[in-house]
Amino acid sequence: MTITKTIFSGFGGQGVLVMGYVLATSGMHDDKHVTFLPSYGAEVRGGTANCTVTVSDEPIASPVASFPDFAVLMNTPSLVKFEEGIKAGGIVFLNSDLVELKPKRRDIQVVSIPINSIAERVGNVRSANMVMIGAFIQKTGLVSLKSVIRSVKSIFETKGSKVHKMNTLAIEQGSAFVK
Amino acid sequence: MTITKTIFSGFGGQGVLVMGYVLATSGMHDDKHVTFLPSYGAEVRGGTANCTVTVSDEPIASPVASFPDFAVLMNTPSLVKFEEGIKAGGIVFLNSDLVELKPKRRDIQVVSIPINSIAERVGNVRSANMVMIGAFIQKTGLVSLKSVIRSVKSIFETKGSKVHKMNTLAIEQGSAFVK
Amino acid sequence: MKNKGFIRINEELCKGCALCIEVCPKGSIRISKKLNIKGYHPAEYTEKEKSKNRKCTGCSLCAIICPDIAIEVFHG
Amino acid sequence: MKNKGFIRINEELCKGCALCIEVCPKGSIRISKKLNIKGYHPAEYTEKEKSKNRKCTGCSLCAIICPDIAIEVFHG
Amino acid sequence: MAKQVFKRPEALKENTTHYCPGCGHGIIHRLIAEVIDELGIRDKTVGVPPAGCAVLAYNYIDVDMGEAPHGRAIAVATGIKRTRPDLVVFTYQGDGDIAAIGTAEAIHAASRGERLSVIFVNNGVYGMTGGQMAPTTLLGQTTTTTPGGRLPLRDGFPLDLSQMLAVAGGSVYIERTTVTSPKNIIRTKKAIKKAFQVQMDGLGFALVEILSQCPINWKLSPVAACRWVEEEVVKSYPLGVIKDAREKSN
Amino acid sequence: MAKQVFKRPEALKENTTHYCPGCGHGIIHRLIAEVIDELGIRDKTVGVPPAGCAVLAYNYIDVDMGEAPHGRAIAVATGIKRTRPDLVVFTYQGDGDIAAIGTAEAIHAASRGERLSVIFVNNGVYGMTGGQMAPTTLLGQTTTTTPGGRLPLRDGFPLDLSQMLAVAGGSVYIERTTVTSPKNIIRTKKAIKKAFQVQMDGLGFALVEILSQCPINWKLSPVAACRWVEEEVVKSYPLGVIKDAREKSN
Amino acid sequence: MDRRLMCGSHVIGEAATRAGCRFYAGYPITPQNELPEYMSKRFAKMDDAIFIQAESELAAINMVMGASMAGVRAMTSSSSPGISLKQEGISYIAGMELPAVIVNIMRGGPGLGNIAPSQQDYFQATRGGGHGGYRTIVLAPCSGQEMVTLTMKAFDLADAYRTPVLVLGDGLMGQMMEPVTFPDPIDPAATLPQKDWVLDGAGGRDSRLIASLILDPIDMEQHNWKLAGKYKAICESETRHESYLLDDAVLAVVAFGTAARIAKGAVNRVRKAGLKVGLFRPISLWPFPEKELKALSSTIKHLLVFEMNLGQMVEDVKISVGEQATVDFHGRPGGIISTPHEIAGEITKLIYRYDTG
Amino acid sequence: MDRRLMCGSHVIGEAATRAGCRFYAGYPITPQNELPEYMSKRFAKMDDAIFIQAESELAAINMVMGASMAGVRAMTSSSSPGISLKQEGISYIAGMELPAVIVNIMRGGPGLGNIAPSQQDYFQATRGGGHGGYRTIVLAPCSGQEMVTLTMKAFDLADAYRTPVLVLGDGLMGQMMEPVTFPDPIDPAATLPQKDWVLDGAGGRDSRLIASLILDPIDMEQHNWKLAGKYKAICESETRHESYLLDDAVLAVVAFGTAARIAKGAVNRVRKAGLKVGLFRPISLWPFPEKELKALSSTIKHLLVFEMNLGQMVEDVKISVGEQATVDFHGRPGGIISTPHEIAGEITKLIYRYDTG
Ligand SMILES: Cc1ncc(C[n+]2csc(CCOP(=O)(O)OP(=O)(O)O)c2C)c(N)n1
Ligand SMILES: Cc1ncc(C[n+]2csc(CCOP(=O)(O)OP(=O)(O)O)c2C)c(N)n1
Ligand code: SF4
Ligand code: SF4
Ligand code: SF4
Ligand code: SF4
Ligand code: SF4
Ligand code: SF4
Ligand SMILES: [Mg+2]
Ligand SMILES: [Mg+2]
Repeated sequence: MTITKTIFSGFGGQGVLVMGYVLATSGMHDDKHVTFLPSYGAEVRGGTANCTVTVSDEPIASPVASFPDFAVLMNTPSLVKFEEGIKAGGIVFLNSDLVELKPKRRDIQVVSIPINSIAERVGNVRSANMVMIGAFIQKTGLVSLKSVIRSVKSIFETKGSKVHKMNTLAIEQGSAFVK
Repeated sequence: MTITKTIFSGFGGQGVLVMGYVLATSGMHDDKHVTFLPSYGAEVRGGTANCTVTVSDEPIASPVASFPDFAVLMNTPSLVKFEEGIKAGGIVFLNSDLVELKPKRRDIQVVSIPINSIAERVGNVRSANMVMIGAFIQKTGLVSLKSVIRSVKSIFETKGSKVHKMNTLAIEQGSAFVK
Repeated sequence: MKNKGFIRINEELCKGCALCIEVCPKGSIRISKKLNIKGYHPAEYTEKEKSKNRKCTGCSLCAIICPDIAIEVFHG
Repeated sequence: MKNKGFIRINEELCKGCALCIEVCPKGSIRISKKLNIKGYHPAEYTEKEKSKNRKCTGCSLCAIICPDIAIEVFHG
Repeated sequence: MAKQVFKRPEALKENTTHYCPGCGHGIIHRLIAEVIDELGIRDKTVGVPPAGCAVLAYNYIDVDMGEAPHGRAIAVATGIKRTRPDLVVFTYQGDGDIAAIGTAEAIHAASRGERLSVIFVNNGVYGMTGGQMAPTTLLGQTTTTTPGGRLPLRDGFPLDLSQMLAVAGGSVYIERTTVTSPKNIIRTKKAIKKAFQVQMDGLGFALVEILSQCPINWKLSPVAACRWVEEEVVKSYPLGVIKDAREKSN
Repeated sequence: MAKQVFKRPEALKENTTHYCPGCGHGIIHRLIAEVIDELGIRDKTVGVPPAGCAVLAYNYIDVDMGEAPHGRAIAVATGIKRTRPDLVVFTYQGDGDIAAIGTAEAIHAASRGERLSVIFVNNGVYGMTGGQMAPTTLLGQTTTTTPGGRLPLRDGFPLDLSQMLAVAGGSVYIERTTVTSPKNIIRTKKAIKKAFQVQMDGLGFALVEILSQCPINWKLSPVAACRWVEEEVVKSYPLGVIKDAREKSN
Repeated sequence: MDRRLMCGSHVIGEAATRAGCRFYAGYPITPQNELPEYMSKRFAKMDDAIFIQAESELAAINMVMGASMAGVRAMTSSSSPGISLKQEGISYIAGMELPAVIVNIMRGGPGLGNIAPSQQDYFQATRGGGHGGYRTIVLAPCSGQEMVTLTMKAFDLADAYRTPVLVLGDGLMGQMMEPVTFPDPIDPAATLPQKDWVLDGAGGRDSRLIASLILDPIDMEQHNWKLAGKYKAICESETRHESYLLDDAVLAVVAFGTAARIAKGAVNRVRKAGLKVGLFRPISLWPFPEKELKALSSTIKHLLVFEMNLGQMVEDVKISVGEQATVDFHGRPGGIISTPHEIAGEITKLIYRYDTG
Repeated sequence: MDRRLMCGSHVIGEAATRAGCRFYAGYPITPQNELPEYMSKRFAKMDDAIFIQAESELAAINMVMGASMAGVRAMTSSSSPGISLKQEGISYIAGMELPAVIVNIMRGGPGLGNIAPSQQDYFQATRGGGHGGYRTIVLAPCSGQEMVTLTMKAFDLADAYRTPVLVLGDGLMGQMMEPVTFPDPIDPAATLPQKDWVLDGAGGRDSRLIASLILDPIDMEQHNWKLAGKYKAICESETRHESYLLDDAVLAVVAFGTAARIAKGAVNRVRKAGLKVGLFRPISLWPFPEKELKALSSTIKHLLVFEMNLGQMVEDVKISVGEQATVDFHGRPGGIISTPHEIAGEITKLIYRYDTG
């Protein structure tokens, strides 16, 4: 697979854009071609936030994903919105703590993870997105764990080593859950 | 001659545009094609005012006169500015009370009229332009005297009969001077 | 009982801003643990419409400040 | 004579606005009968530079108000 | 039987707003709708919404609405009102809309005494575009375009448009209020009603400036945002009637 | 030997102006040139002329000049001054330019406290375009677009921009003067000098509003036009210092 | 009928009034000040007509937007720089499908330029100087009498298609006086059909919305395709042009407005000299009479485009005729008004160059 | 070199700073708010750089005009409606021959429209949306890295030709993040040649004037011919385009910016299916690579123009190739971003229609 598209979606505040950013940065560190495209509905408030990340061995034509390979869905409305478009054979990552519905499609793989619970165990619900990224990387192997850790470190550079430790732990826990 | 162009030029305040307007309206009353084009340098103050009137038996292409048939020049700067362009064989009407220079060209006809003096005799320097129009019509026969009187009457309609009488007298005196 | 009131909160309209809670003189509203479909923890009325021990006076302060017109107030 | 002045008016700069005439406390300026090249009747100084009987004090009021900087003022 | 004492006004549609939790726009919409109901003018009111967070006001307030380009609401409203003086025309504008790009339109409509009711929602930032500095931003306030806080030398001083409009010969009624507490909300409603009444009485230009909370861009909880208005914002923008020339122009 | 006590300032070129007889623009040009001479700043002054009768000011005042679109002189000047704070930058603007189309630019520059000196020539009409109503036109005054005189209901009230600018936090010095008599002219010159000095001292926004005569469009003789300013115009636009915050901002 | 000698700006004002225009907002700018001045006087005498001298061109176009929302025939006017300032508003008016008439009496540019006649705003007018790919109908009269008919037509087209219509003149068109006659004025209240979309208070009906905001790309796309459909209909029905002495011509001058007038004089001149030359005058600049010009180029193989600019309409001519005819260009930018003599010279040069005399 | 993942708006901001831009004035509008925000932060840390959040787009472009007069590299940015408001200012800047860089991150229109990516302002950008028939150089990047090079190039071109240069992106270009690398920043004071026309106080020299008012038509015409000469030189030297898989192609897609990127994906797809199709990507939209496209059409007989609008660049393509090649058009107005799949479908349809497969 030379080109892979992933959609991240959830409520504003769930760190959805950060997840996408981490994936894209990690792809860059792995010397892949990457694009990151946020939904930029800033002129209208509310609704879900989402972004699309493309990781590819070749130059990327369109950063848009009509049929994503992977979908990381952090809440119920995201599932409703994106389920249909996922590529046959693709993988859905669900935050089972918040997504109440079950996917209807049978031609996609579903990975359910109690993200919030794990995050709380790690020490902070706010690292839910890091848990998810850990699981996502482990499952897809899309980018290297090393690059992910590096990306996360640089993103939260100003936040100090305590945050970094928690993030690393969250990624590991997420990863462990799907191992 | 089916198309005739006349330039009227002088200081602002000498009634130059009114002369042109009278000629154009008169041509209209005579069922000719006419255009009246003022110089509209309103964005910059000062200088001379002038306008170009075309009277024609056919539709008029350009209302501009590069080489006017007639030039009515009420002051010295006007002569300086327009002498060169006058058509060979054309006629220059000069207000000899104010134009101090003499035309240099020999291929044009010069009609000098002491406009201000005549106007003062009629009763008001302000009717100088009417004196000139009288002379101009008499000399050129470009439009009918009847139409000129009609035009002048309608232009000064609101000013009452006294003004109308003075204007008519001024036109007659101008006409008489060149008869 | 006279002069007593109660409120109804439309959970789906509510965005959990907590302004109603702040202004309620009787402490009759709190934030719920559940999430509504838009992802907010809505406000919930802590009293029972039918209960005689309601502290709610139906003063409408909560409704007046609710930016989402999620609160209806009743007397009686 | 001390404290006396005189002015020079540049006829070609002058537009005959008469503001100088209005402000001259000595009545030393008037509008000329001639026309300048721009068609204005310029202001003219009614006194002689060399005359001893000048009323002009060189107070410069005329120059101060002249919009066309057509007036120069001299003392002495 | 239980009697309903507070319900959604008729002139307000039953849609969920797109505003952030705790945002003042929702409260102000309701007040306008209540005033329209109480004055019984739904069938002759025309609103002009802004470009700003309230750009979709027409999804909520149930009257005829005509959208204006950013900052031009008052000009559009002038075109409507002058040709149809029987209508009641109001504009709804943010501080970016009326006090930045639309400054000239506001000042000249006030000077001409256009019979309009202007609802000016001052939240001290450009809400819709993501929290940039507005002309009304407080000194020291951090926004996405004033890193480290608004500095007077670099970014200028807070602009008090209402005071400027009060100078205009055609402005009749100008009041500043907030929607941070029930008491203030009730005051705001009265002010809005007055602003409509001034128009209906043909007196001239009327404006209510409402200091409103923008919790999301201020990065404060809604409750803290209200407090901040009451404690900080009012220092730069004191509440109260700024001009009332209703007698005079009568 | 006769000693010359009044002569053309050095910063004024020797051209004949294109202004009508008795027009105030010529006087004001001379005052600016005198101030530039006296402050010795010809080599660091940049002027921004308007679209208006003074559009050709660069033919007369002998400093670097950059032309602005109608109403935008202050914005252009802001671009110059901010990038070259060592320069002394002034704008020269008519009432149409600064108080109509350029209202927003004026108010926001004042609010930001841009270090500019603004010469605002208020002659109550659009001189250049032939005498249409300006925002500053007096009530009852006939212009080419107010047939029968300015009516407040149709045409609005006279706009007092200087008073509005005084509300702005960044305006430091605002004075209104005339050029209708030697005494007033001397006062105007002092005001202009102050406005330059405020900028050079880095204090903020300074503006001199000069009530100027436009004999041609008022259809009055120059002398009568000056009288009209002194007797009528000043009633709507009282002379004097409108704001002086030089101490405060020091 | 009564002939009156009037300048073009007054003619437009009177024609607009007679077409039922009841709202005018504008801002002075030379060479079209006579138009707002005329409107101020004309409307002062009418009970149901509003004149506003706006604080800026921006305010003026937006006031017109509002008046149009309220259902009234509305107009604004300006000259080149002022028209640039109206571009945002025109885009909104087009997007909201509101009728409006906008007059541009062009002057020399770019920038402040000068006040001499010019045709330098052809691109701006015909390509939509604003954002968003809308189109405006553009009518270019070349005489006082045509100003009467086209101004009145502009209001009808604006209403019929709910779209902004530009009347494009220049300083010469605006300032020149010619005798004109006017048809009787209409009474808009009695004559014009009711508009069922105006904002007049939601009495006994659902509330209405006039807006250009369409957040969903699918809806926005649909709206744009709808506009495209309208534009296609306009292109099919509303092209206007004049053919002058083209039947036997071997060369046609293509020109509009003032330039066309002068070109006609030139054609008359060279005809006298025996040259078979005619004039094709686009009257609607958008829609451009593309088909008509294309048809012409099957017989006339040489076109001379004459414009008072650096060459703008010449692109439309090229697109129209492809390689079916040679397209030469003669331009005068900046306000110098060519003489018929000058253009006759250009024509003659070409006739010899192509050896078609 | 250091690769950084940045959104397009930030890339433009950083590239401008490294190119020596020291003045930015702008006004917020989606989808380009990230650019003024970036500039505010970037310039806050520099001693010699000025960021002003202006009170309007009008004020912003005029502030840039002033900064440019003072000799500083200056930039403003906006999105479609805001760019419409800048048209008068751009015309002045062009008329006064001042350098300036203007960024338009296009959104859907007309009117308020939406904030989705769009290419609907092509006409406005390439034909000069303002009055007076000036031209602006228009550069259309299609990737983050190209935003670096073209933004920096824009400043060089602006200075070299003393003319406004537009960088034309869209919401997708502005919002999308890609890895980019930057060249070292220049020190404008040390690197850039002195400008001998700036306003900096007439010390030891005659006073200078920068103005666009040219009252005399003869002078105005001369000035316009001078501009025309400059524009001609630009057309000769500054066209930029990319050719992709054109050597053996029987059909070429012509597209710019985001559309070109998608078209490239489509070309790759159909190539895999064996179709001989390539891409011609204009990088400079004005000057349009007319000659290059014309040359291409001597061998490639079918062109498919793909734009995210109702068809604007297609006119330039037609003018370029005349009747040498068929020109088809596929457009998506309003913000829907086509997929490479969709464009591949269009290509395939055409290949079959023209039977050139
Ligand atoms: C001409 C133009 N410029 C900019 C914008 C972008 N824009 C939309 S709303 C807005 C400002 C919003 O701020 P404000 O008016 O204070 O309203 P708020 O969102 O804070 O309620 C801006 C700059 C636009 N739509 N049109
Ligand atoms: C955008 C634009 N609109 C209008 C004009 C025309 N115009 C030039 S000067 C002017 C007003 C002049 O009045 P004012 O500023 O009061 O100056 P004055 O001539 O009275 O000194 C106008 C409307 C213009 N040049 N540009
Ligand atoms: S009505 Fe009054 S007492 Fe009852 S819940 Fe609301 S605020 Fe509290
Ligand atoms: S005020 Fe309204 S929206 Fe806010 S928490 Fe209470 S009910 Fe919910
Ligand atoms: S200097 Fe004084 S006294 Fe002399 S002419 Fe002038 S005003 Fe009169
Ligand atoms: S003030 Fe000056 S311009 Fe006026 S009349 Fe006196 S000298 Fe002449
Ligand atoms: S951004 Fe601010 S003003 Fe806009 S909806 Fe959110 S809270 Fe309200
Ligand atoms: S029109 Fe008025 S302001 Fe302009 S030059 Fe003449 S007198 Fe002066
Ligand atoms: Mg706001
Ligand atoms: Mg004025």
